Amino acid sequence: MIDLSFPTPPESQQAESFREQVRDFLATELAGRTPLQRVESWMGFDAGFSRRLGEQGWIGLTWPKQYGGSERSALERYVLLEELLAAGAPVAAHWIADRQSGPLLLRYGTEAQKQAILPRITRGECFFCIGMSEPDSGSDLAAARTYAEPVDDGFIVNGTKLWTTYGHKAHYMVLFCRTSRDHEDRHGGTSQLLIDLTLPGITIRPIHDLSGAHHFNEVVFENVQVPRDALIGEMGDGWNQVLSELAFERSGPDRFLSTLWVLIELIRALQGRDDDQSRIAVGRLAAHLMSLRRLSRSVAGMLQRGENPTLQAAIVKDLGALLEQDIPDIARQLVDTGRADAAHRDFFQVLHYAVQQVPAFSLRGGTREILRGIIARGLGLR
Amino acid sequence: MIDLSFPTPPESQQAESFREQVRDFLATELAGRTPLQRVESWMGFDAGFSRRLGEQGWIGLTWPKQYGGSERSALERYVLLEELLAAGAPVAAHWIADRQSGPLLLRYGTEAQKQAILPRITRGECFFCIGMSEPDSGSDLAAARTYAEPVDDGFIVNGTKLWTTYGHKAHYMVLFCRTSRDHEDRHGGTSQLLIDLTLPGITIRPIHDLSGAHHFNEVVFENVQVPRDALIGEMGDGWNQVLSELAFERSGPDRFLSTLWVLIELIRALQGRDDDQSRIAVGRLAAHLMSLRRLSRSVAGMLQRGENPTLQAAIVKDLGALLEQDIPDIARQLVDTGRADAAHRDFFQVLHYAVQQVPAFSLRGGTREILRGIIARGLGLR
Amino acid sequence: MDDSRSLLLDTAGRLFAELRETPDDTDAAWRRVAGLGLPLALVDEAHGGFDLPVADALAVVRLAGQYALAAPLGEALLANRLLAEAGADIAEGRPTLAVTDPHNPLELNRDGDHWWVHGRLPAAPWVENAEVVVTIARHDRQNRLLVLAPDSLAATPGTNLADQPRTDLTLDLALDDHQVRELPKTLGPQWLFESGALLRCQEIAGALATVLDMTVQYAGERVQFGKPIARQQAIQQQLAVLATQAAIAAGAADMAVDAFHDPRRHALIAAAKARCGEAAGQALAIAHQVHGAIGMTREYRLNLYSRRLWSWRDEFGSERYWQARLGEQVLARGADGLWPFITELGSSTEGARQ
Amino acid sequence: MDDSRSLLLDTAGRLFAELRETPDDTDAAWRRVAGLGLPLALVDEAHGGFDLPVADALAVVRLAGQYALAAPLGEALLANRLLAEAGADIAEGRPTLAVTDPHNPLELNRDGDHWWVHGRLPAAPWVENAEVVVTIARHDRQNRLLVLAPDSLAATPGTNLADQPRTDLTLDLALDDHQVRELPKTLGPQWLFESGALLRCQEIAGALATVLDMTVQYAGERVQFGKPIARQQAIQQQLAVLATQAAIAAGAADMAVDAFHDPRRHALIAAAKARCGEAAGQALAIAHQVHGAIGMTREYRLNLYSRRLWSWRDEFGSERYWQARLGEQVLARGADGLWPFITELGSSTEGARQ
Repeated sequence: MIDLSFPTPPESQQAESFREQVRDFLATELAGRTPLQRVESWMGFDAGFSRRLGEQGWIGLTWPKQYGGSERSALERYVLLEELLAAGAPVAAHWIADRQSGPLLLRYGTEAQKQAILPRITRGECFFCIGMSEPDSGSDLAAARTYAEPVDDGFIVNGTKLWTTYGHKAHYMVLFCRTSRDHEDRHGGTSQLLIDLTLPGITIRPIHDLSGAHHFNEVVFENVQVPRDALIGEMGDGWNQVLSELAFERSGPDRFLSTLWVLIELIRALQGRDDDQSRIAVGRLAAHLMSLRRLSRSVAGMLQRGENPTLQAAIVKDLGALLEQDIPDIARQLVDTGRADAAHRDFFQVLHYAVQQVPAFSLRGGTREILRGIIARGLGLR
Repeated sequence: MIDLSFPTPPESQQAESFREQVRDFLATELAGRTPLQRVESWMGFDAGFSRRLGEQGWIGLTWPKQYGGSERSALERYVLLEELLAAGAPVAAHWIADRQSGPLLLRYGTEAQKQAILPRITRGECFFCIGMSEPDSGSDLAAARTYAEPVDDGFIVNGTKLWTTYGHKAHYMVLFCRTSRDHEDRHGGTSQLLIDLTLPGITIRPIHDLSGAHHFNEVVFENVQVPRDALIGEMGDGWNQVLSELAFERSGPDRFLSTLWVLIELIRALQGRDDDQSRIAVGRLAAHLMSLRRLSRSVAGMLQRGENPTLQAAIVKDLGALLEQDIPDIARQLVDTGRADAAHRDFFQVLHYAVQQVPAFSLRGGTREILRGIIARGLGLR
Repeated sequence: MDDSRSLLLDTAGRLFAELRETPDDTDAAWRRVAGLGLPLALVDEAHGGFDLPVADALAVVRLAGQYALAAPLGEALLANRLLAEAGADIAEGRPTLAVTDPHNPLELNRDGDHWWVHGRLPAAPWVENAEVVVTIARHDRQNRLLVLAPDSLAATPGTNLADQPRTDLTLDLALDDHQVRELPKTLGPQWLFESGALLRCQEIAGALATVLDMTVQYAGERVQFGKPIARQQAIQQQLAVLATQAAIAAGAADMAVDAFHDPRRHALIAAAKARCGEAAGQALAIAHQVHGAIGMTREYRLNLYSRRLWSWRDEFGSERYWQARLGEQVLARGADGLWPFITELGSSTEGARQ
Repeated sequence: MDDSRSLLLDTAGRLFAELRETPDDTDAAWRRVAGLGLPLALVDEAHGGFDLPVADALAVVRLAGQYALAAPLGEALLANRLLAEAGADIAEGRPTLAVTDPHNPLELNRDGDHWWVHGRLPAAPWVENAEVVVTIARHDRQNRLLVLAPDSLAATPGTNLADQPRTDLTLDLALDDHQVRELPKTLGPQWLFESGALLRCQEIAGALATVLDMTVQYAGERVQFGKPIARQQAIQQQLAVLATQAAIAAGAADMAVDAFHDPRRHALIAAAKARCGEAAGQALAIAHQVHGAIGMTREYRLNLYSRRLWSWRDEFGSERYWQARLGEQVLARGADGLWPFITELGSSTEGARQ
């Protein structure tokens, strides 16, 4: 029998009362934000909001207190994340530091790196970006060419990174690069470096997305001198470090709540209608959301217990991207989009934003084909 | 630019007045047939109906008069076929002879074969089946193993054919088989034979489908002695003969009308309701049907002009199977299938029949993956 | 999973696997299942039952779906539970249940020292194999369990697509007091309908696990163009999607278990039945696409699962039915109520109770 | 295709290909297109036009979609045609058109020797680039062409997702007789709305041909894991589906051409706009999936086509709108009327007339 089990997600009274606390905070903090701002979801950037979240102790929520963390449970962190996303809070400033870079440093970083960086992250003062994709390496990460040449006092970095989210507002980048000329060793020849983005030789250029927004950047390194202590973990361990992060990245609430605000505004636009089409469509989406949230919380429990739910996480992300993409499509079938009714202005704004964003949802964090390949591997097919 | 052009389909006043004639005939002939009988579409077998159709001169409609045909245009034939299908006429008895085997004999058969067989087909007295698939060759036709060993006075046939539609009621089979022991020559070593199914050594066993119906058979050949004059066309030409038939098989109205009667009964079940969901769903299906019929008629025009629209025919079949499969799925979302209302008995019968049949629609005549492979080849991708 | 649960599932699984060899022999299946006492799993000990946690009992129902058990274990579990709740004798024989649309429940009338009931119980499962049929009616705003003898009822036999007996019952009966029993407030016609849906969720999840298994296995064995079709990327991608549908059905079915005892969380069952039904349709489309023609035959085992899944998604409320019920509740809560609605339903602060 | 048509399409195609190099320069595009006389294609010779067959003129509009022409050729073609039909002077400058929901047309009133019109024309295309705006109003059951000067109108400028100008116009005007012209009975507000939809069908079909082309080309060039992604079976299968969507959109757009002159066949436009809109959504989802991140950037050419297609599917009636209109007609004909309805619409016994 193929083992696809998703154990019962953990429950705790404490996490549920924390939920109320988060909601109260967000109700005040986000009052007045428009639906269009909220649908930006984790792409919304607001340094002030991140700082105030840090003041609550809600960045690095599970981290050790010695590095500024709050030592709360992974379950409470899950609740915090989903409440932030569901409220459409502008979390982009601290998002990557909190979700990826901080945990990476906690696990692999030197004591000096941890002490220097983590407390600043938790205060909402230090933002990160990830230097992963390159012009000729998208899904094929191991094809990265950016080369950090080991020299006496550190590295000389040359290369180009693409799709660097909020690179233009970040303080640091975690750079995935080659540290060996041996191109046969596609995996072992890679490392990760902690890059101060103010170093000379770094040029950050905007990449505008379909809607004209500037989230992404091209980051070019030209003979950038990076000190030796920027190395994260061991030389040549880059590939393993990246792999171990992926399950964390794939199954969280950010993987199925990105268009929740389209559904919320859809429900608002449908108020007063009393028809089967609305009921059935909204009920169907709610059923999808509830079921998927169950699986996502189950994976969170497995991660918390230190298990390695690669297969389950890929399933959550694949279903999540489908749901996020379905929501605007279904919304279009419920409200006549041909005549942008002033009464539904918020709905149309949110919808049009989403239409231009959703194609990315089955690309980011592993394309649909890659994810399904991972699932197929989990089924023993490859 | 990729050439995906579907030229304007031919129109003729004559074909449209022939349509009226066919409708009048069918109105009388099919009166009293239930929706459940009609949704069988081209799987419905009624030898009497086929004989009466033959009396009208409507089997072998385009064939030369010398072989019993009516020498009417391909366009009139298209009209006849779609009217038969749309009315849910039981055409299975003569269908394969009319659509595949007759045209094959016309093109490749000997004069003796034509004279012996074709007039009987046109009278609705001679039914055919096709011996193509085998236990270990489904989509991979060239893997067929049935071997017709050439001997002095003909062939000795051994092997097993599967999925032989109405083999148990047919008079003849067109058998695709190997006539060479050289298995390296996957294509050249094949031929087609005209098999009289009363020959000794042939055993026909039923294969029941999901719904328990008996359409398919396993046909086993054990040392069957077949005369030399059963060969169709040249020795070793089997593969080419089969290929040249495929476009004809892929784009006709039988490739998108199979569940028309589900839509018809759905519309009946929706009478009296006045809701957007019904209007939108029915309108959507009608739009699909109308557009696809346009493409199918266009391909018919290309075939009539002797062109080779392999790519276009594959597109029609792929879209057609999707539509045929969509119809019951969408119908289920419109009528509460949890309580089989007596008022909608016909609808539920037709729906349940279709639910059990539609999985086959993206398998028969080339699986969906094979078809899309053909389209990809047409796009220059392989 | 604790030890008693895994022991239970092991035992049941071994039995069901053995019974799979004779898939048409309902009598044999019933005898063996009853022999293990499984139909009494949800009955309290005072009534001779085992008082298992609901989650464990439903896990056995899921196994029954997975192994295509030929007997109506789920229906019997619920029927016995109701008999016990109403203080009636547990049926020695084979109990089953019948439901009405909960929006249109059976009405009971009192006439002298008799009860009268009049109405229809459509597509009641397994009546022809049962010795007792239970259903819930309403009288004076109270829930009453009706304990009926099948041969006292006007019955039109039938089957679902999977040839499982489904009988339309017409009730126009006088009943004695011992046939009409009081039930707790929470156990009304709606609860019964939802509990039926909960059973079908488990069975669908179980059956889809098998469909996934057999399809992956078939793809690994079937050779075309010189290699197993499982080596084709297009097939792998489809099997991955099949796995996602099996997984979400299992997750939805798990989620619904929490609602068995908690009327505030009944919307979980609506969501689960809708989602399981949808998963069944999508998964079967892929399973048949991968299997090719063999999957369409009556002889091949996929057929049994296909016809059950197609039937089960319609029974106790189709996707359309439950989506509409759930959508009604979501729309009533309004736009700003959506997220609180979802989190309240999803979080039990007390854990799953029995 | 006859010679004059292929000459026309060759000439237009060469021009549009050249103009594609400056995709933001509407003025230049307009000048060059007008220089070839293309906006007069549907005007009769008496009014200085070319009186092309409708199918040919619309084929040029499709080319404009294919090459992402920066000027509103389709709108101008229709506007000029209407001016000619109404016996008015053809606009030397740039005409455009505006529509209302045909169920709620503009009403004209006569007051002394003036006309009064009051109402809204939402999202009128290209008004800011136009010198004349035409629309159709109703007066006393007659159709009247209104010939309006853009600067006389209260205008709220805006754009669609593709940054094409779409202006909300508010009308509260007195008009002279020369601004209010009689039109034939068949050319009413509904005809205008449908003709707008017909234009968008052609543009969608044209744009999808390019999207298919660029996606196939990209897949052949983009190397991952050591080979072009076009060699992956999963990508090939997706590109095949993209091709089917491009093909059906083209077929639907072709089909709709037949309806231009034949009020009995207007349902063809409903079907075509609904089908083209759906194809656009499905095709773009695949195009972006194959392109990956590069397709999401403003700089890459797919972006231009994506935003136009997403806008066009909504304009002159979304899928929902036209499906509902078509469904209404189908349901009104009843179950046994379905097939006759489809065959009547699909067969012109006279062939496509001009």
